[in-house]
Amino acid sequence: MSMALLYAGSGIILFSIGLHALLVRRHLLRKILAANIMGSGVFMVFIAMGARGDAGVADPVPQAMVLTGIVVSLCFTAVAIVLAVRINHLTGCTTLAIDEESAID
Amino acid sequence: MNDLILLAILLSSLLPGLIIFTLPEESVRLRTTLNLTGALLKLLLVAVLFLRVAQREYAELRLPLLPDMELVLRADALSLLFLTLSAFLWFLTTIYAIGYLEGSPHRSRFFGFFSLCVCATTGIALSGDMVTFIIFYEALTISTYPLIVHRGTPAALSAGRVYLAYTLSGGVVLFFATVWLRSIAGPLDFTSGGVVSGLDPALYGSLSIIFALLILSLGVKAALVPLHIWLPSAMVAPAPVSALLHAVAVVKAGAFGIIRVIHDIFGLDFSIKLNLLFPLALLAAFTIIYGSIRALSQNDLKRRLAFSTVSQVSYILLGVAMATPLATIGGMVHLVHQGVMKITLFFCAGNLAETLDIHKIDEMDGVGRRMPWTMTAFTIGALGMIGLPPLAGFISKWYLGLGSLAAGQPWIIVVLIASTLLNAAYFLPILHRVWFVEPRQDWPPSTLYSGRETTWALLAPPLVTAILVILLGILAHSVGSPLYWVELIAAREDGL
Amino acid sequence: MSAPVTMAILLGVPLLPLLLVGALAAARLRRLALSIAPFAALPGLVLALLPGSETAVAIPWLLIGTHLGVDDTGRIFLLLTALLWLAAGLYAGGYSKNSPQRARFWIFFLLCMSGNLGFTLALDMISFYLFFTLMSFAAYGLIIHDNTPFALRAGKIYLWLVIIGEVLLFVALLPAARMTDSLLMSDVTKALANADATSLILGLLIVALGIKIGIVPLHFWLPLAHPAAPIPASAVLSGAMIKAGLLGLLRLFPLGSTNLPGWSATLISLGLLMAFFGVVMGLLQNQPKTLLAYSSISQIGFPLMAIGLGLAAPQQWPLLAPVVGFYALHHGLAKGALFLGVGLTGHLNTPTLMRYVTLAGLLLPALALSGAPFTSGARAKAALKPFLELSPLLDESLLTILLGGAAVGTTLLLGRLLFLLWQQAGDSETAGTTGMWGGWSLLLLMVALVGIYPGLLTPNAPTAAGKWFDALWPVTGGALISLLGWYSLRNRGVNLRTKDVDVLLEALLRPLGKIAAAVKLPPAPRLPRGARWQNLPLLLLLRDAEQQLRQLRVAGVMFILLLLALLLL
Amino acid sequence: MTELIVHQHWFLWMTLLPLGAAVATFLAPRQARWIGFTTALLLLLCALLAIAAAIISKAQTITAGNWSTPLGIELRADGLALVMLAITALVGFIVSCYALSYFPARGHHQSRTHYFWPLWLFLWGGCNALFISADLFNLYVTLELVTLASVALIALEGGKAALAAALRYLFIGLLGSLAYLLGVGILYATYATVDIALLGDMLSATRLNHAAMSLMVAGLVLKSALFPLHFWLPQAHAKAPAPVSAVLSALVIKCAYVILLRLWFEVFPALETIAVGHLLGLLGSLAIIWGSLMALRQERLKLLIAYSTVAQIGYLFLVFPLARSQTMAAAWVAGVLMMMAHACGKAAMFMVAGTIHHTAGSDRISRLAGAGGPIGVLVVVFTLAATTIIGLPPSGGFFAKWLFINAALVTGQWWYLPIILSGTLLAGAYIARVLGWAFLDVKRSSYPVIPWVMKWPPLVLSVIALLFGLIAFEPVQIALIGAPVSTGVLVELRP
Repeated sequence: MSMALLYAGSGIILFSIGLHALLVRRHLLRKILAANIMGSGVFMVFIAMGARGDAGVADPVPQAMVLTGIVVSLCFTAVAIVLAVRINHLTGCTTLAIDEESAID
Repeated sequence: MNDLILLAILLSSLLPGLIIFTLPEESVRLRTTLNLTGALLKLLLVAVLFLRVAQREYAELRLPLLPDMELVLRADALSLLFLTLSAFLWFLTTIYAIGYLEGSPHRSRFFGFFSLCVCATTGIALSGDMVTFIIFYEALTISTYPLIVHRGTPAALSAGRVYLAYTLSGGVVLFFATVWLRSIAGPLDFTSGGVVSGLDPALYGSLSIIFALLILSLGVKAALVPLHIWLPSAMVAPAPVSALLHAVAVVKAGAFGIIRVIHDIFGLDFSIKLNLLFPLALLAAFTIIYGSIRALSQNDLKRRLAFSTVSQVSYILLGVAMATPLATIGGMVHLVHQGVMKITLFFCAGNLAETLDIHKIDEMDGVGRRMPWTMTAFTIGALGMIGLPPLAGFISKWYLGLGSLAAGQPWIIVVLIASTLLNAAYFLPILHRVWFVEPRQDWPPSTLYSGRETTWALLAPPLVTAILVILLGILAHSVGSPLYWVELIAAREDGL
Repeated sequence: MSAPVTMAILLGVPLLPLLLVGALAAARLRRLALSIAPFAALPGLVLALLPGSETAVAIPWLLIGTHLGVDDTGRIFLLLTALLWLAAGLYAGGYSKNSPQRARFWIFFLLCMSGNLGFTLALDMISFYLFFTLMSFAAYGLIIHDNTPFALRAGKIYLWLVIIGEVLLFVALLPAARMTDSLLMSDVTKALANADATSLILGLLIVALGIKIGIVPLHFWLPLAHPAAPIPASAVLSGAMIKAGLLGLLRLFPLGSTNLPGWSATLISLGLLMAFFGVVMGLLQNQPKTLLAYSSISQIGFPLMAIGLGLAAPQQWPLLAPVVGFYALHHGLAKGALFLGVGLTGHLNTPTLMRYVTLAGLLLPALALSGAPFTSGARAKAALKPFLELSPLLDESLLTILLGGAAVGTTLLLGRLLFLLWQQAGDSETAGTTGMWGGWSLLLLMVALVGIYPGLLTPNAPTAAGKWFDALWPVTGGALISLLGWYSLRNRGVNLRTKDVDVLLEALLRPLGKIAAAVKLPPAPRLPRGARWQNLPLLLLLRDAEQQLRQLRVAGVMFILLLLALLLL
Repeated sequence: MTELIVHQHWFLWMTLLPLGAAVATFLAPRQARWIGFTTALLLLLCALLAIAAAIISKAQTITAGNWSTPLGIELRADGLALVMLAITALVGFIVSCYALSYFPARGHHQSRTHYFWPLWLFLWGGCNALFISADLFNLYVTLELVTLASVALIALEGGKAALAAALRYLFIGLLGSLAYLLGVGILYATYATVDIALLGDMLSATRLNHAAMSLMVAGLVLKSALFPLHFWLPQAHAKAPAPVSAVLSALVIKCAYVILLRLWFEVFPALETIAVGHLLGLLGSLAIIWGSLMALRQERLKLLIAYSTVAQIGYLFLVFPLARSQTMAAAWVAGVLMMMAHACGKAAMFMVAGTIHHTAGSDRISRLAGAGGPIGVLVVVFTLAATTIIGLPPSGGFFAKWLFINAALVTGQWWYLPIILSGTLLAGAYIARVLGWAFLDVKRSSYPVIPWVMKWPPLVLSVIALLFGLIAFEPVQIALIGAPVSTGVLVELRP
């Protein structure tokens, strides 16, 4: 059980690290990576959930979920990278800065 | 089943309006036909309903809105009073507007919204409970705005803004007060004797607050001082709009609502028990005087008329607030009489503006020679406003006076006197100018082939209403006259 | 007569002039209408002379329930009114032939006529008030018809007094109507006899109607309005319309039913005051018509006094009422004749027979007014005399002397009138038309007739002729004085200047007007223009805040804060 | 016949059909337009049939891929799901019509046309799936589908601003959904199920559950752009093509909100959530005021509308504090009404803005000056749609506000009254600004003629938005089928 908690705990930590990076890092690639790290954190928590019940027999459901989750995050990463590349093509820079400074009206 | 007539009455102005929106600007004939058929049809339906209700046979129509909330259309004597007025005057005003806006832009838009307004007004007249009333009341607010800003000038737009600011705020307060009342008292059907009288005395405090909120919010449209600001500035609208909406529809909607609230929601006896009416009487009295005084100093004819409206509409409220049968009769009958008289005046003002481009009073010297018929109508309307017999205004005043004595509030007579004098002071000089002062420049001669002073479309409506002003007074006691009708209402409601 | 017929006739009397007004408005019918208009008062005359004493009819659908009719009081006033309007109409037919605003004059003339005739028929308060109003407002059009500054000023003052009178009458009628649920004036008088609000109502009535009658100090519009109006108009104004006020008193005062010494004293003293005030002021005038107006004020004092006597002795009223009526008739006819005559004085300096005819025509009503023997005036005075002892105020002998004095004054006044007319004959307009002569002679004839056979027109008129020298001395006295005066002043034109209450009032009101003008009302508050909204400081502040929020990391911080908040809650 | 209607699982078709069509349009871009349109038509039909079925029989559930819960995917069409399906179908159909001429078949924007249809149908399928899915993980997946599709749609415009907005939206979406997913995980750890109904029964008030709730709520709040986390919305909605912004504002936002609604009323009623409710209520109130004020000062129509969305979302979050024991139904129904009314109104408004942008080249409000003639009808549409935004009768917004105020009065939370009322007035103000421009009488260079599909479908939608209050009875009745609330809708205050 403590093992599970360890996993879960590290998962939470990964999540926080990812969150921090997602918010603080300006470079788009870093942001994307950060998002992935967050995802992995969550997935780790799920994996930890799997270690429930009686000895050794892992609960299949969380694993199914994690699989699905991985697929989803894969799609997201793909789209994000495409967008980032497009932005880079158009503006030459690798941040969202332009948009943030642009006036609302 | 035959209560669908209520729906038909609404549709008779809604559908033409909607169709007209889609019409191109050029198709004048079709548009005119639509307008007139709609107006005539409505008049017809209203007549049918009138006869039915005259035989104590009420029509009612209920549609579910939400769980335990309904849309209630009901035709009782009071609603018929307002309904007939607006239906009839709409017919005249439509004719007038067709003549007035000849060749001006955006006519489809104008007539579309015009019809929507009338639909809303009839809805107000027919609404059988507070929810329905609010629905149509707000609909009126919105559909009036385009008519006020119709000219599209900056002045018109800012007037429209003022109008919206006032009416929307009023509407919000009304909305809030109604929800509050609904959550205290349950369904708010208009039932004579009121629906709240049975409530726990612990609630009387909040009931008084709700009453005040309702009156104030409705008072915005009824142009109670100091909520009247929008009315004079809304005079930038074209004459037919000022005529129908600011002599009949909008201000009357407010007054009518107040009557409903006092008689059919709170109930006369209950309002007296909580003595809610005296403050209203005071406010109305103040408005009467204030409006007249302001009217004195206006040089723009329509603004003077607007201020006169401010003061005249409060006669209705004063009568209702005195809460004696006679006074109520006076007030309610003034609902009709004031409408007819004021619309006459606005028609004439419009004729001057349209035919001779006269807007200011000091331009009116001797115009009676150029436009005798128009000015005769104007004179009748003005004298009626002052309250001279045998014109309509006198009847209302007479009953108000009697009512104030019956209510043991003679001070109201002083108010009546003062307002009569003030009315004289701001109308008679106009009449003097019109008839007895030599014209400064000679007017452009009539361009009409017949040499008539102006087109029939512009001339007929004021003449009709002017004649009506006389008849309403002279035939006050004959069957079917507003007075007769109102006496029925009073007899029924207050066990007179 | 069957009811419908009666109704038709009773309605027809006031309606005919109105119909003619309508006809005048329509260009096509104007010529026809103008030719009929002078005779518009004939139906009234016919109705007045019809046999059969009391005709009344109720018309419930009209107004709030109307009652029209002719009773003994009404009949004599109807007679007078119809006669005067007929004469004036004939006269005006000629007079207004070549005036510019001819149609306008006739419209107001007819409106006023309708009001005045209807007024005498009205038996309920509403129609009473209605015709009173119609008459009063229409008269405005007649007064300012000439559009001279003088006329306009007169009209303005008149109009204000009318409106005030209207309002007060309205206020007086309201409680009256409230006391008795009927609108019939006969019922109201009964109720007034013993009501707590009586004195208030009576006071209001006296002021409201007093304005018409010209009770001092409400009289000041008369000397302005009568001269201002065209001659036929002023004839009816002071002949008939003043009497309307009188009729109002007769209709609404609780006469013959209760004893009100206080009010009686008031009326008597007012009457006396008017009698002398009118004379004195009149003597100071240079304008014949102004002078005549003042004479009207003084003359109307006597019937007012009579009413006062009646209030003191209800049981005597049945006898007194005809006297009042007769007085009104006599004065109306005579005064009307004089006014019309003024318009024909052009003939006084034409060395023809006409000159003497005119002079005679002016003398006859003058003598009648001053109560010379064998004239209507003498009969009226004689009829009044026996009732003087009823007065609660002064004792009979004193009153008799006072009346005598008033009579002397009147004679003097009329003497001065003739003098003025003679003097100004040169510059007054020239020969009158047949219409004018017709109207005038009609009235003269009537004056003579009423003097000789008082019962001819009015069945129950007082026939007591009185002792002839009682009537003679004041006249001769007055005549002598005036002759002396004339002789002494014949070769220097007297130019007197007078002020009346109106000047005083205007002086009082002027500062008020200034104050009213000075009061500036606050302008309506304006809302901020929508275009400017987005630059309100608050919104600019928000704009910057929004910019901050849009930073991804600020947003992230917000998100974490929210998360923490949720966790901690 | 009725048998057929009842026993068909229409809502299932409503998820499969668009997904299939998405693939089809992707494979056959030339036919994309008519395939898309037919699908939209069919979906509308299905929605009607589904409602008919629901009226006849009560809520229905099926499990896909015959695994039983917890392993299987359970789909459930309760009242809420049905009305959301219906409103989505309606708005979607109108938007599809509009898109037909907004994305022309040929021209240099052809590629946009080709990408729009698959993405849009994909999004539509995602929404429908989300509405009917009955377990938390499923909700996560469908939500992600929706987010992904919307990101792509935002980027459709292709400009850098659009791309940036899209990417930002993607990050936000990811953050939000991951937070949500974490919460799901925690719940699963304790109860070994993610089925909403089961959880609702088992759940007890523990710190851990509370933590899970916090994570999920926070994530969903972020996705539904509640103040102060609304920062991504205006750009995303304003930069996207008009039909897309319409869909985003009308539907996508609502997806996250619907999940929140389900969590609050079906999963977490056991928790002590009064304080959380107050927090959400506070943020909602701030959103109302903030959004309205920002809208008041916008120069561009689309931004104005977007900010008005921010304000309207604020109203939606008033549900949570106002839903107390006896006002449960009042608040819930108010929320649902608000969602539906806002969907219709906002979609219509965005389409108007799009048309103006399309024809006048810019969506500056001043472009409306003297809008007579060809774009007069646009003004009418805008006005009608605005009635529900302002909350004027007889629109749905009006009755929603009615219920809110009623609930606030009954639960004695009077401080929401000034918020709601002033929100109404502010809305009136910013709408009036637009109308003021529209009625200004200036000689203008005439517009190019507007294709009728860009005029009339929005008109229909706006008319529905206006009259929604009058026809609201049936939808509310349907929404109440199998709803987690049982009290009367209109509550009375008794001392």
